Amino acid sequence: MSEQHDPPPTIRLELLSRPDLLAPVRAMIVSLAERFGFDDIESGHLALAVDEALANVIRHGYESRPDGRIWLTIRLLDDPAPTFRIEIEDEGRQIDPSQINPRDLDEIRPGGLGVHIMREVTDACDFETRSPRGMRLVLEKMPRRRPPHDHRDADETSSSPNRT
Amino acid sequence: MSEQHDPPPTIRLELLSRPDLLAPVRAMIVSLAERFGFDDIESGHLALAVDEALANVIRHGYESRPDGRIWLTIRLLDDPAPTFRIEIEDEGRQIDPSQINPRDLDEIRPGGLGVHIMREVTDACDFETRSPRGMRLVLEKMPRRRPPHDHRDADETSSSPNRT
Amino acid sequence: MPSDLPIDIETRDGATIVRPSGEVDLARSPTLRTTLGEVIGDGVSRLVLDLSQVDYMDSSGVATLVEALQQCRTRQATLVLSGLQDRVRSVFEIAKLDAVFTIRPDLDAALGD
Amino acid sequence: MPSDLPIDIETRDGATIVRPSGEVDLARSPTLRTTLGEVIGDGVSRLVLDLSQVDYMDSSGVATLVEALQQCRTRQATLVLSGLQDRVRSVFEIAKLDAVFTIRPDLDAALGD
Ligand SMILES: Nc1ncnc2c1ncn2[C@@H]1O[C@H](COP(=O)(O)OP(=O)(O)O)[C@@H](O)[C@H]1O
Ligand SMILES: Nc1ncnc2c1ncn2[C@@H]1O[C@H](COP(=O)(O)OP(=O)(O)O)[C@@H](O)[C@H]1O
Repeated sequence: MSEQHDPPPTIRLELLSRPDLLAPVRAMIVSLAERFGFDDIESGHLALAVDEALANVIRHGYESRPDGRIWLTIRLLDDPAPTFRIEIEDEGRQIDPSQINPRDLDEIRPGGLGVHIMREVTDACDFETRSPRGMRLVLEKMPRRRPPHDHRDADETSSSPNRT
Repeated sequence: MSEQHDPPPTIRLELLSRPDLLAPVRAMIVSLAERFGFDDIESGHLALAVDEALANVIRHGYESRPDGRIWLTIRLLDDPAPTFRIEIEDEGRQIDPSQINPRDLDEIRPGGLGVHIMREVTDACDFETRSPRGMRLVLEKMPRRRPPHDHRDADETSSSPNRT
Repeated sequence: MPSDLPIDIETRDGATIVRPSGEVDLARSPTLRTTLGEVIGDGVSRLVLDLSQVDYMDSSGVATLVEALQQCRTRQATLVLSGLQDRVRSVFEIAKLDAVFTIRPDLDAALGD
Repeated sequence: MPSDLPIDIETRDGATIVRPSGEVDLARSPTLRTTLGEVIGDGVSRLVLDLSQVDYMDSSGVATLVEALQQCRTRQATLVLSGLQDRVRSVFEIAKLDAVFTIRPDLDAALGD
């Protein structure tokens, strides 16, 4: 995942692993997404994906310690289509990306929903380990309307960078 | 302005000098300030001060070029009183801090209001030059209610770090 | 920082109505979890969770409600959700839980069942 | 990125009413400036700026209005501001411009003068 050809980040954020910072980050993302042409629902979904990702870093990466550091790098890409790309990096516990999978939703139990939600509301959601510590997650989302639920099955999937 | 005794930043932001990023930054500040115990008006004033500061960096520091970098470092301090401290740094044009002064408001003309507004809605607003380039501005604000207009003349001024 | 989620509790028509306001996320769902645990532990037979004042909910909020549903089922109490705003309903749909919970458009419908 | 500030323009009771919506900041005040320049240039005699839909204004917005006021004075037109939300009014007060502009609580009061 080389960054050689990427434009400079539009906004880069460094924050502590504190749950009370999730709401301020969501507020920023929603405002940015609306200015970038996302409608209300899409902006809300992008903020939800970032919230779930940060909550997982706080709970799993840092085991709920409030002094871990998290980096968010937000880029507004234009090529080939207008796309929001958000990288989320931490220095916490690592996990093999192939082990991060949504659970079977037919089983009714609390928890295990975050990754499923993130995948459902974005166009790409890719985990990798960082060296020497921590995880990197890349989320991508394009502004466009799609019917709820079936945007993954429609024609457009072929051009989507999603690799679930 | 040594940072030796400061706690780590709660949030650090790096952004491009683009006017369309002002609204997302304001949204983040308002949400953060409300969670820190500021009322609506105080949160709005803190966001206004940051907006005016960033607008000045964009217009004066970077002469409206959209590719300059700006850093915002936000700390929630507890000592001696709960205080929001926001540092705003750039690599743009420098100006002697003693030359940054609010103009006489009796003269009715567009412009020249930003610094006056920033001073009016914060408890501290201090400019300094950075080495080798750019400016640093430190804004501080404490959550408390004060009567409008006269908070600078009241008793509390003695304990306020304002140095206008 | 105050992380409190304001929660109203009211009894009406034999039901206990719990009404949280604001954003139910990782910072605030623990408050809701504690309140629901207490109300259910008190032996309520019919619990209505009025979500009309909740503007945002993430999976930590949804997990809290799934836990409450399971506690209610164990105790043979009923749990009804009412007044979900669109963005909150959307999270239940994505989690495929919209058919698992009993969801009513508003408080009157929830009480009238 | 769209930086557009939606602006309605309407003529009523011999006045031209200009009604921007949203946040008037450095990104958006240029749009308001252009619109006001055009309306004033068209030779309006009475201009009402309905700010009821404006949730936020910074000094770039205030500067735009001061410029419009000066243009109106030069052309012997009147400019009235109406419907200011509290946080917008507060910026005028801080800038000590609340006594310089003619400010009315709502559109009816502004048209009734
Ligand atoms: N940032 C992360 N660091 C380490 N492990 C993670 C991270 N994000 C997710 N995981 C792993 O993926 C699993 C599934 O996450 P999720 O779907 O959000 O459900 P939950 O967090 O409720 O278990 C987690 O249980 C955890 O093992
Ligand atoms: N970040 C900055 N970099 C360089 N000069 C600045 C900066 N901020 C303010 N100034 C100087 O201070 C003056 C007063 O600023 P302000 O009160 O905001 O009014 P205005 O920007 O409309 O002139 C500016 O004209 C400019 O010369």
